[in-house]
Amino acid sequence: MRTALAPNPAISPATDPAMTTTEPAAASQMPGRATAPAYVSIEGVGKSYGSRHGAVHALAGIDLEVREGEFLSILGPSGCGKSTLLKCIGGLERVTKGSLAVRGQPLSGPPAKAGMVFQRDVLLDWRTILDNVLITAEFLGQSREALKPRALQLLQRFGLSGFENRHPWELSGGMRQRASICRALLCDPELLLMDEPFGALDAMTRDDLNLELARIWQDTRKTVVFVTHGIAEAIFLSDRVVMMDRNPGRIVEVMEIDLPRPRTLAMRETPEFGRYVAHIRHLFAGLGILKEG
Amino acid sequence: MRTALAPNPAISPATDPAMTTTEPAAASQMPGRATAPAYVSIEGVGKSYGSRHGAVHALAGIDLEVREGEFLSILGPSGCGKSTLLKCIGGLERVTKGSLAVRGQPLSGPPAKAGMVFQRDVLLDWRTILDNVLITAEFLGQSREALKPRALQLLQRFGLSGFENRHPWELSGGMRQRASICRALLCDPELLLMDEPFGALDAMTRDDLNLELARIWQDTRKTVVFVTHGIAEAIFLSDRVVMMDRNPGRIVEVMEIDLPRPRTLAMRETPEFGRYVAHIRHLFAGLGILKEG
Amino acid sequence: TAQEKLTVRLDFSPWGVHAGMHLAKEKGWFKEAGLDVEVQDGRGSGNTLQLVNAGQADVGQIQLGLLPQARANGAQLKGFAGFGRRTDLAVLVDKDSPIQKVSDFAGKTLVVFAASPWAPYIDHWLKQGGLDRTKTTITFVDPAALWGTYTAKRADGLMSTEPSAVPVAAATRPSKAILAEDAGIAYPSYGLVATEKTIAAKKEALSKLVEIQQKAWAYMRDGKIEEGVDAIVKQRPDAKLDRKALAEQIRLTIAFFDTPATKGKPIGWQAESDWEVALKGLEAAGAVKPGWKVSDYYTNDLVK
Amino acid sequence: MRSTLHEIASVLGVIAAAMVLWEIGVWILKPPPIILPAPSVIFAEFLQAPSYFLRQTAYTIYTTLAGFGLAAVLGLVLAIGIVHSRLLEKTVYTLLVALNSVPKVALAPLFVIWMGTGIEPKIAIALMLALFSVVIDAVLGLRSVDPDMLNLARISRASQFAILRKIRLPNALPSIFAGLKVAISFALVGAIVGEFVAGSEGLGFAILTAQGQFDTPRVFVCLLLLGLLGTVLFYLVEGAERISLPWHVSQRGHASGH
Amino acid sequence: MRSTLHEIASVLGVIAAAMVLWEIGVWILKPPPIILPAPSVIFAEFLQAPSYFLRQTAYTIYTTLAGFGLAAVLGLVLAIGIVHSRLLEKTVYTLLVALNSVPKVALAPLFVIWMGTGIEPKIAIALMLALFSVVIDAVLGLRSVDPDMLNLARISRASQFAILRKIRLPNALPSIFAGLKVAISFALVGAIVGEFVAGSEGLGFAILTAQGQFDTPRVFVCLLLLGLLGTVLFYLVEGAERISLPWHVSQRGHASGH
Ligand SMILES: Nc1ncnc2c1ncn2[C@@H]1O[C@H](COP(=O)(O)OP(=O)(O)OP(=O)(O)O)[C@@H](O)[C@H]1O
Ligand SMILES: Nc1ncnc2c1ncn2[C@@H]1O[C@H](COP(=O)(O)OP(=O)(O)OP(=O)(O)O)[C@@H](O)[C@H]1O
Ligand SMILES: [Mg+2]
Ligand SMILES: [Mg+2]
Repeated sequence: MRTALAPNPAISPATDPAMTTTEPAAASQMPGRATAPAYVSIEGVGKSYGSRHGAVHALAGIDLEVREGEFLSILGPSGCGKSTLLKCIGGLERVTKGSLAVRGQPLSGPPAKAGMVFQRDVLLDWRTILDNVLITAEFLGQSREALKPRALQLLQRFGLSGFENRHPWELSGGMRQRASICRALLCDPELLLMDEPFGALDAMTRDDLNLELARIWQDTRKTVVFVTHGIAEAIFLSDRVVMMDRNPGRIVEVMEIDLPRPRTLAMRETPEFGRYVAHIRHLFAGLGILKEG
Repeated sequence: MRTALAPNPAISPATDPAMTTTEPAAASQMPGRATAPAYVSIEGVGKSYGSRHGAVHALAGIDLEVREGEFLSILGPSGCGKSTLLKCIGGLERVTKGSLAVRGQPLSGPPAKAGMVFQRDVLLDWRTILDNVLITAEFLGQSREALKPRALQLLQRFGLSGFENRHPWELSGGMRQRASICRALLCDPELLLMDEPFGALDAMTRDDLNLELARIWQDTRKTVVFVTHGIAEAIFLSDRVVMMDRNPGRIVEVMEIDLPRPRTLAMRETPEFGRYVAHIRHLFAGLGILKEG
Repeated sequence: TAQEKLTVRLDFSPWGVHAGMHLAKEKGWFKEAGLDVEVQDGRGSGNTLQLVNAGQADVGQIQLGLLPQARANGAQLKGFAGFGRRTDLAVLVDKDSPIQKVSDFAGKTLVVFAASPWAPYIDHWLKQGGLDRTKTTITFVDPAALWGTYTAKRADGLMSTEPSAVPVAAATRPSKAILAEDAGIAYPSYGLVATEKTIAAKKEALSKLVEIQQKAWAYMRDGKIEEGVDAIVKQRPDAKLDRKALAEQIRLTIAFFDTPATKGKPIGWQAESDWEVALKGLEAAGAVKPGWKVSDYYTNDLVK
Repeated sequence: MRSTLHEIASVLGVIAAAMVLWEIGVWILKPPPIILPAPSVIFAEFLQAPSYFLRQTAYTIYTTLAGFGLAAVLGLVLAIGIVHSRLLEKTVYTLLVALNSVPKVALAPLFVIWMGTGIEPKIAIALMLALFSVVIDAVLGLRSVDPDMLNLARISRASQFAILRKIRLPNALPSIFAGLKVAISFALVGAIVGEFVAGSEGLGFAILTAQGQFDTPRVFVCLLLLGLLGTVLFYLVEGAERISLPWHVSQRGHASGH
Repeated sequence: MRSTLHEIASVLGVIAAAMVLWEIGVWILKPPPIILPAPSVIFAEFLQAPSYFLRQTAYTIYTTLAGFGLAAVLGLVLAIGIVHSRLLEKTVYTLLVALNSVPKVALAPLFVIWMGTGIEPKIAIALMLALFSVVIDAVLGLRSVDPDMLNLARISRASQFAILRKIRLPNALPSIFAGLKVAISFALVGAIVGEFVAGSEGLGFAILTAQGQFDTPRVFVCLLLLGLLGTVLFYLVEGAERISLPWHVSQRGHASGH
């Protein structure tokens, strides 16, 4: 079941007609990616958190397919349930409604070969940075020694050379976050779940890592679900962008990004790119999330 | 002593001549703000963290004045010492070299009437969100009851209505960060230190809060030192932008932002704004921090 | 030939009543008789009684007067030799105190430890002087604190036994003893106990043990108290014992050996009539129920 | 509320099950009652003089709670002092460690000699036994503060007292409660040790008297009452913990299961 | 290294200062030596038979360490079981609480009756006294895990065992060490209690013997040796903590002062 909500009628007339949103018809025009088998299928998923002060409906009626080898971004206002959705896909939170399947298997607990970057860098204070990265190997029962060169290489690629033997509290916020990305990448997961991995990074480093991530994805064709709050970042990296709104957390539109690959930072200055940005801004403005100053 | 390093010679020829960087001559052309008395004076400040693996020079040779009532942003790559500098200004870290003064008084411990938003939202798990915000009042010995309406109003302005009585772990990352901003604002500090306060926020909410912050600043003329990783955000909000580089952490340029106030989001689309962005990007590119893809 | 092993557990840490065992060891009399005797210090007669009953020691040297109550609660022990056949229970008071008899304790404070042989008799004894616990304060204190409390003069009297206590008190609070027998209390004192099973199974060895003890006590009674003192000090080199007190303890122990009913009988031999009186006293004090048989508590089979 | 009742029921269930196992064990192995009586015998013994046992229990509860209360207050005060003052850390802490290593059973006689045979030495012993774990755990808790939380307070120029009250103490509560849970158990033990050494009331005294009379069933009535009393007191502290710490992960995990 | 020596020197300094105060107090107040002897008297007493005292100390150390080691291992195993199994929490935890409320001084005679007068009952008593604080503190530590750390492990489908070894245990270490610090003290107390009840070696036995002779100075030699021994053992555990936990805030704060 390939799904997207119809664009919100209130804003849909403003949508640039060149934009491909995944209404079934539109999607079928792009056989290459669109027909890739579903890696994650989400049907009618809802998630409520109970508490003394009544329930919070973090997610309601989520229908979505993450296709194999696809780079999917999730955009949405703070508190709309992005992290919750990612945790549900990772089998870390139980859904209270609907069903989730990974490769056709109903989900009960975390799927195999998944990796996750958490919104808070969850570094272990008692381990050095290198050991924090290597813990993934330990958890997966792979050889620490064999993966050490890869870990060092990742740390270097993410600008952390020289900090391998330091402890997390000796690093800046952005450095901690980068270390946690290295950790998720170490064992080459098939399904990569990333919750605002570049949130604590400056624009410069961020661009850099966007390129790095795009390259890694290009080389390995992992299935990536990427939560971000950067519109440009989402467009730059993704095959599709999911837009969400809150109260309750729900999907308002799924948009295909039809830019050639490999992508360059310069593409961000192109009119197509600008149209995508404008579309998303317009959509959120229509939802009252974005105010024009 | 009003100071800025001369622009890095390697990149300075490329600088748009229309841009006002604070070379003494340029600064004196703008008597209004430039002659405001110094609120914070930083002279030759250095800060090293020792450890078993040798010292890290987080800051070296920092000379800077933060003028009274000014909105100053600090931009720089991850790990360049932005947080460290902010903590030094806040009297929370001892400098290992040079001297710091606030209103002419050498700094020994946190200055009076300062407020700070930390890079990690430091919410107290045992307090509700409202009580987390009110803790500032308690610390300053002001009446909780008297400040409760203000706290509720701040929470509402930052989109946290309905979550007053929840505990921090029931909030999303962005919501937590917003709560910690409310906390810093509660008692109307004269000197506001903000360490990437909008880091965990989506582009939409962020724009919103940029406007909110600009309005608050406009109304109260606090002295604000604002660490950010958003170039546009820095330009949009600031009177001056400080650009830093790392290894060791140092200032490479201080740039006056000469856009009219009050500012609107639309200004971000203007060519002047674009030139500021381009200048900064170019500067960092010249430092090898920013790669062009 | 292989020596027969026997474990003898004493009542407390070293004092004069242990002289018989230590002298025999020092002189090598056990070895001569083919016995390998291990002598352990104890933590009170009651504790030793429990351990012997549980099979953790073969023989206990304890106050035999505890047996009736122990048996009433299921212990299977018998006394097979009784040395201190006369009642030695006493209340210590200052040497120059005017106190002479029970009634003189009105308004006084007495300390005693809870597991003391005194315990069942306290009310009975007070009654002999027309007193009760409202008129005389009885405070229970751990053996370890008992002496300190008494010597610090937090109490007027200490309920104990004359042979053990009076010599020790001499150094810190010179005292005299008001004897319980003056108030009509009869209570068999130190002797040897074992389970009925052990008595049956190790009859030979136990007989030899009794014989050697008779020899040791007779030896000391006949003017060799100092050798008894030497033996204890040699056997317990680390205990820093006070020789003078030990000698006096031995002397007093021997002074309490005989009742009229045992005059001329061998050391260790117990008289049925003494036990009858003791049990009647215990019954009157409510410590044993009627229906007792004296033959349950002792045997003279091993005494030659 | 319902889950609390449930909790109590399950604790009682476990204790009851242990009793049944014990009873069966005694039937099969038939140890002499002077060594190990059956629960049924113990229970019968209790029913012979319930008011006597309950009176002794009440006295022991009083001593225990007095010692525990003092230990909690004094322990917290000491821990706060130790965390704030290098000098106190060096002196009080060291002396406390040394003092705690001296068994109270050995000190008790001195206590009696110094303080007499009233309730004071018993409370003092309960206090001393309970104090140590309160101090150690509170010190750990008070020290384990996220440095940024302290920065948060310092930027508002909060007084040391405010930092203590609003940051360090609430942050230390889980640890403090762990200390208190150990302390309540040891306060009870201390009260009994005190009653052993001197006095004429309380379960400790009742045990001693019964031991003196070789009345093992009666000893066991007291031991079981002690076990029961200790369990009740412990779960009262744990209840107080749950009410005070709904925010802590150890409690959150607890409530929802794993 | 230098700071460790410094630490040791300052601990010894405090103890020495306490002794001097005590000596002066005795000079002024002149209590009878049977109640409180002066340190000089106690020291002279020690010098009369140092080898005797050291022999008894060695025996007590052996018992203490055996009991402590067993308590540490068993306590950790129980805590792990309690944290992972609802059933064990209900049963073991409850019984442990009940058992810990029964004073070992009261149980000790039973232990001796069951296990004899050798070293076993002493180790058992040391174990039982030390066990409780290990379990309580380890349970707190093992439960106080950031939920996201567990998520980190779960996303890699780490086994329960790996989660325990790589997350829960290292995270619990500060708490476990607090428990061990209380435990080492109580293990020593337990060893002495055991020696009180039965046996013919160790400092507890030496105290009893000396008490039997009303030799208060000798009692105090033993008490002081116990205090010293307890202090040394405690600081050994604290040293192990410092070596194992350089990463923990409580230690970081400690190292740099406040
Ligand atoms: N407590 C500490 N101990 C040791 N080194 C530290 C400590 N805090 C920061 N550093 C080091 O100081 C340098 C600057 O850190 P800082 O946190 O100031 O960077 P930043 O500019 O805020 O980076 P980011 O944008 O990633 O937050 C880094 O190299 C970091 O490793
Ligand atoms: N553990 C929890 N208990 C109760 N409510 C929760 C919990 N976690 C999240 N929520 C609620 O669920 C909603 C969605 O939270 P979520 O973290 O998924 O948002 P998000 O989209 O990731 O936001 P952000 O961009 O700020 O990180 C929020 O309203 C939040 O208050
Ligand atoms: Mg989130
Ligand atoms: Mg920072």
